[in-house]
Amino acid sequence: MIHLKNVSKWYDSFQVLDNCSTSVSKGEVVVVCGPSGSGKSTLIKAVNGLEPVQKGEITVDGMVVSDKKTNLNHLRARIGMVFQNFELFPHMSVLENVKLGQIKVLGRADDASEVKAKALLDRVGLADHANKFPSQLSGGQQQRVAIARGLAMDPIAMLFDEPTSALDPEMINDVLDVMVELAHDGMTMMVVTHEMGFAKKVADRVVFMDEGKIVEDAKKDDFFGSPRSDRAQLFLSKILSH
Amino acid sequence: MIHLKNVSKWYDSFQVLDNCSTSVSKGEVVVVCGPSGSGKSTLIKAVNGLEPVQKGEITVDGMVVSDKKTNLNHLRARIGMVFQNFELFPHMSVLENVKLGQIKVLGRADDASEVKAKALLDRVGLADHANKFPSQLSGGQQQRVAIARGLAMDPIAMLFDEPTSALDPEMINDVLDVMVELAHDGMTMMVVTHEMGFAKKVADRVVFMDEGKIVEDAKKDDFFGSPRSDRAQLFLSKILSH
Amino acid sequence: MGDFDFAIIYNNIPFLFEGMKTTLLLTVAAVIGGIVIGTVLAIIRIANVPILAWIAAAYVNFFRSLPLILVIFWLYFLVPLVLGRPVGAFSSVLIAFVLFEAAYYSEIIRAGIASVSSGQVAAARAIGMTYTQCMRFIVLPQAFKAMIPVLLTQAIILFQDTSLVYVVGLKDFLVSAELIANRDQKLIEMFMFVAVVYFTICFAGSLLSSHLQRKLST
Amino acid sequence: MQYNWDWGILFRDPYIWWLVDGLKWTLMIAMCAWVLAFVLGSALGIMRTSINPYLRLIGTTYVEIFRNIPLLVQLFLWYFVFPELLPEEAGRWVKREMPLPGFTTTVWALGLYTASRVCEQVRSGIDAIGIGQRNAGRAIGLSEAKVYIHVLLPNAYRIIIAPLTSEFLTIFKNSSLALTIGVIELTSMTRQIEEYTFQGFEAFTAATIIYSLVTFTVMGFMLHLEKRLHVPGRIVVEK
Amino acid sequence: FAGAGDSPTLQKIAERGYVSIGHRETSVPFSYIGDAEEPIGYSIDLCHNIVDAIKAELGNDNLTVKYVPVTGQTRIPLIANGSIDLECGSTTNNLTRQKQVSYLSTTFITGTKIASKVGSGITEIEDLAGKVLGVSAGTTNEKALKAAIAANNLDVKVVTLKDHSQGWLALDTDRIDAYGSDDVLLYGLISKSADTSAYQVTGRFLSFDPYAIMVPRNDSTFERLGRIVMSDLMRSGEMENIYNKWFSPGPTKINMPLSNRLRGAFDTQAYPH
Ligand SMILES: Nc1ncnc2c1ncn2[C@@H]1O[C@H](COP(=O)(O)OP(=O)(O)OP(=O)(O)O)[C@@H](O)[C@H]1O
Ligand SMILES: Nc1ncnc2c1ncn2[C@@H]1O[C@H](COP(=O)(O)OP(=O)(O)OP(=O)(O)O)[C@@H](O)[C@H]1O
Ligand SMILES: [Mg+2]
Ligand SMILES: [Mg+2]
Repeated sequence: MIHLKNVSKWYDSFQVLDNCSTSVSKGEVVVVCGPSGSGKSTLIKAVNGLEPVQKGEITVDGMVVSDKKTNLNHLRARIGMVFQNFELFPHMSVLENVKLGQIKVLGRADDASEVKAKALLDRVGLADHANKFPSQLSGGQQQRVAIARGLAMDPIAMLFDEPTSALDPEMINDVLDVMVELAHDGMTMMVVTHEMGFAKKVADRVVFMDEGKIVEDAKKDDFFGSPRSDRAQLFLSKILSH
Repeated sequence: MIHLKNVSKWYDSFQVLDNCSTSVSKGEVVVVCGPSGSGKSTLIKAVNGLEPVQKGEITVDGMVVSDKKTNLNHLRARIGMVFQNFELFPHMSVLENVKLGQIKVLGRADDASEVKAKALLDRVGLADHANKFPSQLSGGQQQRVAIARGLAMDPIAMLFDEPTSALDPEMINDVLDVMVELAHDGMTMMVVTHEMGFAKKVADRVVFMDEGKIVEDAKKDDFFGSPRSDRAQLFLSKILSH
Repeated sequence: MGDFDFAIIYNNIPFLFEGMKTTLLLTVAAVIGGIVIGTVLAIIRIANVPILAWIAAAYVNFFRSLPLILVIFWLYFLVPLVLGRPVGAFSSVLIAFVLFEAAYYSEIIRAGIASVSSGQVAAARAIGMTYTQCMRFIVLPQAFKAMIPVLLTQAIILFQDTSLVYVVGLKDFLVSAELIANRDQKLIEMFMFVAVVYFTICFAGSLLSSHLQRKLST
Repeated sequence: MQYNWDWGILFRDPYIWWLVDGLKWTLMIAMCAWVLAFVLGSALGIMRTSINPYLRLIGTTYVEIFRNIPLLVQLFLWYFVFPELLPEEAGRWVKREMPLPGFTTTVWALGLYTASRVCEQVRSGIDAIGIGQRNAGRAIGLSEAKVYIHVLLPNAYRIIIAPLTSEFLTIFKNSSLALTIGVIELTSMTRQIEEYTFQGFEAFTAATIIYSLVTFTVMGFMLHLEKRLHVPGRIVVEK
Repeated sequence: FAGAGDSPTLQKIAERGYVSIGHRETSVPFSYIGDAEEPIGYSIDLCHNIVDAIKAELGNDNLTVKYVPVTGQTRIPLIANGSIDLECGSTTNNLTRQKQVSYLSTTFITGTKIASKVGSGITEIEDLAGKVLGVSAGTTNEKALKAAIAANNLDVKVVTLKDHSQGWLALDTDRIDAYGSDDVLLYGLISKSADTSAYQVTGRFLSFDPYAIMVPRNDSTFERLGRIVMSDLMRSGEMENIYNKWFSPGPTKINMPLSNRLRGAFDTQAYPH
């Protein structure tokens, strides 16, 4: 469903993505990890065109992201995205956050979108908080609203960029639980995260990046069994000890 | 060495510390944990008087912190403190950061303090970075400089306030390694952290806080073996799964 | 109005230069005076000296609520009365600018000090520094560095504001140019020239300010 | 001191009406210019933060030109120079036919000048919201225009209520420059009272109190508005 | 001090040893800076006569004169705080202002008239119907012209301008058809313009603006001293000589022979001893 072919990107003369190729099939869960600054966020944002790339080709469900003729808004409406800092719209209630895209982008009726929004909030365990404002929720709750907001567009795939790294340790699990459930329901997911427990539990494949390159791209068991590169080995040892 | 007796503190009408009592003996390592907002930082900052308290008594090495007659600057010079966001002085080089307190507070000579600073930077593995500015270092490196800065004052105890929670996962261990070493060298330490691996390795006691109260205060093995309160149980289960 | 005659500018350069000297002198003196008084006001407010802090706050809010022109008129009118002797327009206007700008500078300096995070203060106190040492070695150096571009921007605004001395006829750059314009009926040429000169100086200043901002933020 | 205080002068016909009339013109200039500055400044602020480099260039050029020439000089340019540069007929219209020439010119000059400052406030508000919100809006498929309408602007305006209020008060105070082209607004009326009666202290004091009162009223209104629009836990950009 | 009597102003002058005269810098030909960088003019000459009388009164021949430049904004504070003893400028005497200062005798009579370009066909305010009239903002002239327009039910567009130079510029650039102000000021403006024959001052007086020298209030002894000097000048005919020196024709290009109205004023103010 998602295909990246020889993708490269530069900020001025600094190369952030270096000839990256990988793909995510329908129903697959791919975890992307790697040290800070290795280009993970840039890679995942390239998938729905939030970061334009200078070389290579990205296709999603047959549409070429890098093609000027592709209607990016249309494409993005079909891919949900969850950010490290939640990025809920602070001036709208939780319910309105989940309704906005349905109404303004999909053109759904107000009541239909409200029904859908409430069902999704219920699914992420926040039915009681529909009328609060984002700032009145904890980080973990906000992130679950963000997931509901993504799901409200009936996406064909979901992208996650470090969805738990801005959370207090205690709240991480609430969010991961929702994500695990999503994976079990068969959602196509591409997830940047350091939560190796999550990866071990639901990932089909793990992509390891370093300095803009995809250094490993392996089945989960192969990756945790015997990662081939020294860099990945070192990374795992650091992240898993203590 | 550090004694807190029935300490309470309010911000306006909101109570942040509620009748807290605990103590840290010489050479002991005490880890403080608990959910977000439970009062951990306020408690540890009360120890060296950075947060004044309204009720109760805090003594450090026989000096009463809450006593108006106590020279707080004098006391603080003898207790090292490390912050979540490092708080190195950005307008000074790493070396100057470590020298500043020695010269201005202890009145040490320039060359003596330089020798000491270099030795400490070596000890935290950063001898090569003495002339860099904080912004040129990674988070993990900055935090190790902050530890060296604290040690430069020849403290009788060290306070840590979530020293690793602002760090990328890969860098956490570098900082924890330094702290473990310190503990083994017999430093008296009070550490707010969620790194249970660290607690298991070096803590003598664990203090668990919730809503301003000290809910548990137990030997490490007792705490991890069978925490008595439901709240601590829940907390541990959340933090240790995945 | 027929053909433009820019020779008028060339012929009057010495006269215009005198005007520009007055403008610059006024700007520099007012910037220095404004920063000095502004710093005092800011420190009184930050140290929260009882009563004095309230007076300083009232002073700042009062001057910030008035048009500069009105302040210029007030002092032009008031200074001779207070001093008991006549003073030149320059001195009256300079006092007006210093009093007025001090209110604005004090806010800039206050914001600069506030921009140093409380964590830095905590870190300094935690190694045993006194309040004064903490201000002297940690807060003020950082605050001042952060403030430089804003202080410069305010100086540019002040430089532009000095043109308001027009209302009391002090011969600054604008008034000098207007005198020539009226005398020789060369309004278009002179006002365009004035605009270009002000623009060039202020634009250069704002480029410098944003350059400093970029340099200091890294 | 041989000064004969007479506070009653301020409440006597016709002087009290002069003050009322002066305040009326001051407020009319301020409000009309504010509408112009707010609309144009917002449009420029959007241009300066847009992804289109040409729009950004237009916005930047406008701001640099209008904020680097003293307002008084701009006022003179509009009043004296602009009509002479127009074609004969149009110039004649501006000079003779146009209703309320001094007032209109002041509103125009003040509005265009302040638009450059409003633009900078709107820009800083949008910048303060950060790229994250913009990306979040795009990620659910909102077009650039809709991202501005539904996400960026409603947030930016809330963040910059205080600085925008300052800009309004700056317009209010700057309207006193109109006296240099013969508009009898509040400051000018004050001088006129002084000229007629020689009771300068009373007249200046009256103007000072009126300006302060209006300023503090507007600030009170702003605080109320800020509270009403307040969304808990939001950052505020200090001016 | 001998001779100072109960006059605080005279006492102060005797103490200081000089008379402080407030003067304008550009009120041609009443009070302005001459080529020798000294204040000169019609009002200044009159004040010198008063200074001589003060010398006689105090019996002190060594009194000197100190000149202090004043403006429209500073003349009141400087009188009020005693910095100047006499204001010798071009100040209109009206009853409202008399609450604040005292005036000596009327030395000049002017009033509102209109100036226009020669050949414009404008002679009286009635000719302005359908045309544009400029006036300096906030002056007595504005009030007088608007009243005249209203009284005659005329359709005149009135444009206010900041000061006389802006007003003259507006007339020059055809922004306005006529400019209204004190007639003496209009003559002064014409005398400074590039082509003096291109402009004319026309019409009847639309207001009455008598000029006089200002002295501090509540000092009737000093005020009386000044009035005696003025009366003596008017009675002796010296007043007319001084007037002619500055106006008929004066050192500036102005030419305003003594009007019957002003001559009448001099006559009626020549009170006997
Ligand atoms: N707008 C930008 N301009 C210049 N460099 C940038 C920009 N955005 C990102 N970079 C650089 O590109 C590199 C990759 O950034 P990216 O955010 O993709 O890393 P990451 O792997 O997501 O890191 P992290 O784990 O810290 O989020 C980094 O070195 C970063 O400094
Ligand atoms: N004869 C003259 N020719 C040209 N300009 C003059 C002449 N007399 C006065 N002026 C100028 O006209 C302006 C107004 O002068 P003046 O001080 O008399 O103002 P005013 O408001 O009419 O005074 P008052 O309030 O006493 O009537 C001043 O700038 C003055 O220099
Ligand atoms: Mg990232
Ligand atoms: Mg007059």
